[in-house]
Amino acid sequence: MIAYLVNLATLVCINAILAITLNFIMGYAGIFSLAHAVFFGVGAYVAAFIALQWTDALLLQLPAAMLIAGTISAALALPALRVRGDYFVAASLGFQVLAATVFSEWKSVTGGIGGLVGIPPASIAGHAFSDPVQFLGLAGVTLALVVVLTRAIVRSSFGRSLKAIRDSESAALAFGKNVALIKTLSVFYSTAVCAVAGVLYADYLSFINVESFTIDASTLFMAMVIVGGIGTVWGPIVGAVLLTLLPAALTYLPFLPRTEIGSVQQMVYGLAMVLLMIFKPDGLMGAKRGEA
Amino acid sequence: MTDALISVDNLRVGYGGRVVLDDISLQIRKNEVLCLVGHNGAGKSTLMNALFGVVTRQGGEISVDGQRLHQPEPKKMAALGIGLVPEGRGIFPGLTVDEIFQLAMWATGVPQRERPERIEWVMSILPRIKTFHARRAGTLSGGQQQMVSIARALLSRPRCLLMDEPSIGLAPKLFQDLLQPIRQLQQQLGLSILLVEQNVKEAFKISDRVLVMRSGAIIHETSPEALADNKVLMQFY
Amino acid sequence: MLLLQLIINGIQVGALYGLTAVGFSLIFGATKIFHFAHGASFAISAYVFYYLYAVLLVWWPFAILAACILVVLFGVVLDRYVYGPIQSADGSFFTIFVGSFGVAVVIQNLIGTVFGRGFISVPSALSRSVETLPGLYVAPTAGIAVVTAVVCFVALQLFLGRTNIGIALRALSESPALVRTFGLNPKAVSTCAFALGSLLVVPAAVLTSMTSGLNAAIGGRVMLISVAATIVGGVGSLRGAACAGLLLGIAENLALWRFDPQWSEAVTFLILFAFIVLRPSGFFGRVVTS
Amino acid sequence: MWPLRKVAVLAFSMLVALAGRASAQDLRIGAIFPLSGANADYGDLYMGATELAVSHLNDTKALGGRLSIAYEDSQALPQQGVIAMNKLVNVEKVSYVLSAFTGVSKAISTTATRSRTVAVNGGGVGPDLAELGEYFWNVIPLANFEVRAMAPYLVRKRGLKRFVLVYVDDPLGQSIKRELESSLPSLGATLAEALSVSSNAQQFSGVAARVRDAKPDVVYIASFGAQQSQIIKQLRDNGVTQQLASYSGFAIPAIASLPEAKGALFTTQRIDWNSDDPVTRRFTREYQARTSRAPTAYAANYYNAVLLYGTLASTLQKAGLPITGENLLTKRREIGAFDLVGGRVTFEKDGTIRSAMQINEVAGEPAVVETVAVH
Amino acid sequence: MLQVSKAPGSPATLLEIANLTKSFDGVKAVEDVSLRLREGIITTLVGPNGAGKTTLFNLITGHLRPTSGDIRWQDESIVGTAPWKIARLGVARTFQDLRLFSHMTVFENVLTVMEKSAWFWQSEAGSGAERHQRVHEILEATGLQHNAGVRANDLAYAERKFLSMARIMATKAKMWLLDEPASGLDPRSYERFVTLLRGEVRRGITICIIEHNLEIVVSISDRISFLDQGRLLADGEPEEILGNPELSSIYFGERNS
Repeated sequence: MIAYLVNLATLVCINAILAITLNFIMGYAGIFSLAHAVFFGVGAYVAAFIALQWTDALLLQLPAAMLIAGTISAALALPALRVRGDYFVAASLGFQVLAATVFSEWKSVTGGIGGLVGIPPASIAGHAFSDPVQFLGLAGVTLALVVVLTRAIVRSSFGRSLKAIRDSESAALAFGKNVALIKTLSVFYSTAVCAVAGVLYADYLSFINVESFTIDASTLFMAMVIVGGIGTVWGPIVGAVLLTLLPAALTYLPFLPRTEIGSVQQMVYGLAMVLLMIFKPDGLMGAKRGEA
Repeated sequence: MTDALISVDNLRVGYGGRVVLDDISLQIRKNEVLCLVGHNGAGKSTLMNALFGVVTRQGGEISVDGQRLHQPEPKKMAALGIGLVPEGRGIFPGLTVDEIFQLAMWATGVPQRERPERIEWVMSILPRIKTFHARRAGTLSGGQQQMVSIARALLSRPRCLLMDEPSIGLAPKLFQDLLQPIRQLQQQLGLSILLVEQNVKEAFKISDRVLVMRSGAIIHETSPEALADNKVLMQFY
Repeated sequence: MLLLQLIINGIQVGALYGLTAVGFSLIFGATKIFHFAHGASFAISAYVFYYLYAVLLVWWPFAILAACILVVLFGVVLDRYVYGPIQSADGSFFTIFVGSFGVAVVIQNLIGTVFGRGFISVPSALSRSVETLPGLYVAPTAGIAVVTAVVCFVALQLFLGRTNIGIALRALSESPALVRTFGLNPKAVSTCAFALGSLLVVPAAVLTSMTSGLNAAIGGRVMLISVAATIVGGVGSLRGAACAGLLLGIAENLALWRFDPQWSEAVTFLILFAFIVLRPSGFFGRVVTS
Repeated sequence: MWPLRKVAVLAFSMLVALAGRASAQDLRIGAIFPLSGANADYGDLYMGATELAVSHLNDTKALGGRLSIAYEDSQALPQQGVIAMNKLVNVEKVSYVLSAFTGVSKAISTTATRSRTVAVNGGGVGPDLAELGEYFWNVIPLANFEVRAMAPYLVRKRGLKRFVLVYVDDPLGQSIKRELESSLPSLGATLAEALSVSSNAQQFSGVAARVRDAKPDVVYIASFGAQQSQIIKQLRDNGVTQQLASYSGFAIPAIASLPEAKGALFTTQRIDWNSDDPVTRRFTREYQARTSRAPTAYAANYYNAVLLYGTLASTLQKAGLPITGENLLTKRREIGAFDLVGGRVTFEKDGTIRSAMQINEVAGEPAVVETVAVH
Repeated sequence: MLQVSKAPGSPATLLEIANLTKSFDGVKAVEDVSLRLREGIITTLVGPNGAGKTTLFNLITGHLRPTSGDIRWQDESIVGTAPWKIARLGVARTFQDLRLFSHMTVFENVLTVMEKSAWFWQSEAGSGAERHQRVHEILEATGLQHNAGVRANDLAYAERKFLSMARIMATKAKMWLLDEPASGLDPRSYERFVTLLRGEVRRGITICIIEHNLEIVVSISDRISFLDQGRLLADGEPEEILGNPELSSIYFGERNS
């Protein structure tokens, strides 16, 4: 049982990092991306590729994954600078579908639909994190670092600039904010840290394939942020915890027919999204707001 | 007052906790032009929209012909003989003038068989519309658009017109050209008009009575002549 | 001949994409609601038709009629009880999008639970193609699809141009506030948009149930195509949505000429992505750059 | 606060569920099947067979306690499979897990090896399943055997020389493509075209045009579940009249009842449903009675997988050994041959059974048209 | 163009607009406007609604690109320069609809315009404490010191207008473009506003202001530019413009006719 909880806790940590980074661009930069799973995938594939081809050294996988994901984030920053709102959502959607196709087709790197099997556990300075409890420690520490770093950025002058752009882009421009650069950097940060979650994921599960990085995953991450509360500190974490535990919890409900658990789980979170948007659009942790 | 067409008592309107109109009382009398002046943000447009039921009031009473209205709604107000010429153009740029008229008559429930006759009547009042009635409203000049907007309001054969800043975006000359017909129309049809206007000097020329608004309240009621002489009040716009 | 065949396939597929996209575009243009559950409407009407026609053996016009009624009901209920409350409470595009997305997820799984997640198709001789030219196979459904699409589109244009409700719909897309000033209830007009837009998925749903068949997840794909076509065509332009739907159908099939079939979906989204980055206003749309 | 309360409720429900666990001598094995999603058809099929096997084992009281199966839903997705596998290994503490689908099986194999849990596949046929370590067993002959049986039959018996392959680009599809590429030339046949489709594609009219354009004698389809039906229907609708062929993926009711699939050929392992041996007879009779379906190779495989566990576990119990993955593996190697549905089977070194193949034709219900010996 | 006065050469020209035209779909919002904004004085743009005053501001700050013509800041053309760069050159503005950073606090609203950091660190010299000190000074000057922690959205109307001013005061801009900054203010707030503005002008800020209120126009303008229908009708000293019967008839209506 402990081992099972450790397993869930590790997944919660990874999902929380994803939700926090997505919240960073959604809540503070106003960039509503449906392509977050792409960067999660890039991180995972880079880590897996490096681990399988060269080394299991985490401290080498991390910067490589972050850099590559950050570079690819230009594909998201580009439409983010051009369009907003529904258009950007659609653009990110398009990007997500394209990327998923590449993930499943570029077999020499990603292993296609079959994925990459037998990824060795990550190691730091020769110490391999093969014990699940140790890995949970690693994931927990990483999550803590991400929380602290993201909070620091949100509260820094950069974070203020970001929020200023979200609230009024034209006013931010008029007060000398380099909107294009700030948006690009925020997307870079978000995706690079998102890739960290991908690295942890690949090293932890020791198997990855494209199914984990599709539009379904992107929407799940988005649901985490929304359920928890966009633009709040604890919202994404709460969302990640709830939505990660939901499927696990549902399997314990004795009255559900086995064949319907997947559906019920999906329906529960679909319904939760609808009801939340009607009754509490700011999410569970969202502050009471005045007029919009 | 017996000759009040519309009376408003203690009207209150607010958005999200912010009070926009506070305790407004006024009367629009039969056959008068009442001019409402005040700064941007004083609440003139909100008052008009509240009167017409576009904006929901939070308190107070609105009566027409002495009958209290439970909840004013644009359609009901039109049926009671009140027309709104809204701020801006009050036209749909993508629709033709004919379509705008058709939509307006349908929306206010003018019976099908009366519609051609109404249009004819309006065209006889504003004959210039005949020259551009098939065009898309967005392609018309500002003055023409304003004319369409007024004509549209007239289609419901109102006894009272609420006009919100008809001068916006019009060349002053055009505005002058517009005001005289409005005055004639008013006299000819026995209309009441509530006119919100920034261009007070022009507006005063056709006004019978003036209300001055500031910060959501009516602070002064006077005649146009008296106001023009009142230096203290004049400086507020 | 392969090329010609692919183009004809593309036209058939594209005609149906166009119709669905026009429905979405109509709703989006008039109400500004990003109706992500439009795909769910498609799935609902298709499954209702399937169930009545192929399982209960109801006469086909009745089956189609029932599909129409249910899908309109779905759209109207959604507008009234989901989007309406969201709009009056918050109303940001994103909140509506998420709510709509949730509805789509629920419907997809509901259909899966009720009708099963397997493949379903309505047996019909109409989908069986015949060799019209040597090597060129065309099914009656292709003709029906094109004719239906053209008829629906022309009827829609006439409706929007000639009827009071049609004019009101166009007016709503320009200014909801002014619609209210005119004495109409914008919510009622918006409900009409939902009814009409939802109705437009029925022909495509019925034809798809005969040609490529259905599964519970079909709504998602339909939705993606509709979004892509709406944006490529230009938001607010029904003509654009129709043309773009056709273009995407043809492009998807033409991609087969030189590429592996598994890339054909990517082609759609490549076009979408390129349009958003290079020409966000689409073919005929208004300028939307920030 | 609402979220906290919700978490508390969830935690409580977990504890309640845990408290209700069965007593110690009862036996539990795991199963990771696609119970929802597009491939739920298969899970349904497998479950019918495993439940039957459990009731048979419990009826005979061959085991010290009652046997039960903990089912987990993989949705045929690798990630879900890994999560399910972790749960089965860590929470349910099972030593024997039934697995299905090539992708899922590959994904869980690492956990199987690391935790020394036996994973048994009775449905996935990707040839790489043979190489997933000693704890990964296959009670189904893999696809390379299927192609090796089908290709010569089509070429020699039917005289079909030009092949076109429509395949999902996953490990299974790729291995079938490799197998065709390597085996056809030696038979004097050619693989004229191989068209890969994405696993969620639904439109195949264009693919049909490409297929026709390649002028095949036979079209080999390597896909899954619902998509197979869509491919068949759209190929037939769009003027592809040639012979269709496939692997054991066609052995599902949905294909049998699809009018367009009539006449298609597919391979399965050889099972003589009319055999006299008691195991097969009992299975055939009761499976039909219970599910009102004709038995299929898949059903037999998963039935066999459970039966295999029963045999191994009861042997271990008699020897007084704990039932662990390690011991199960040792015992399987010791015993070597087992009496299962379809007759006596033996395992290859790599943990895969060796079996004769048969070629079936879809004709309302599958009809056997040919049996092919192991080679 | 109606030439009211010969340009007096005294103060240096900070910003020069030459033959500027901007058309939207063929409609000319600004047509052939040439104008000099001189250092250290207040220039008022007057004219009826829709005369193109705000469009002119948007052209200067780079939010819109002119169809033709030139804008020169200290003799350098700034046409085509990004708005944020123009802002850093020293042109700051307010908006008619304020465009406050509505979900941020009053304090943050002011603080963020002092910060130029686009990178994750603060690139400007000066310590955080100094900046905080400066923000407090500005909030005090604008009477917002008690609202420092309030979100801009939750402020009353007049307070929002002052926040808009506080924001522009926090910049180091030489020139302020103010779009109807006093409209809708009650008399007391309005007094405070005029005092504030006068103080800033004394500090050497060059101001261009769009204003309808005749009182303000008369009391603060050093020069008045009169726009109508996108064209500059007149440009000169207040007495000249206000004394011109033709102009005042356009804007203020004919007197006694």
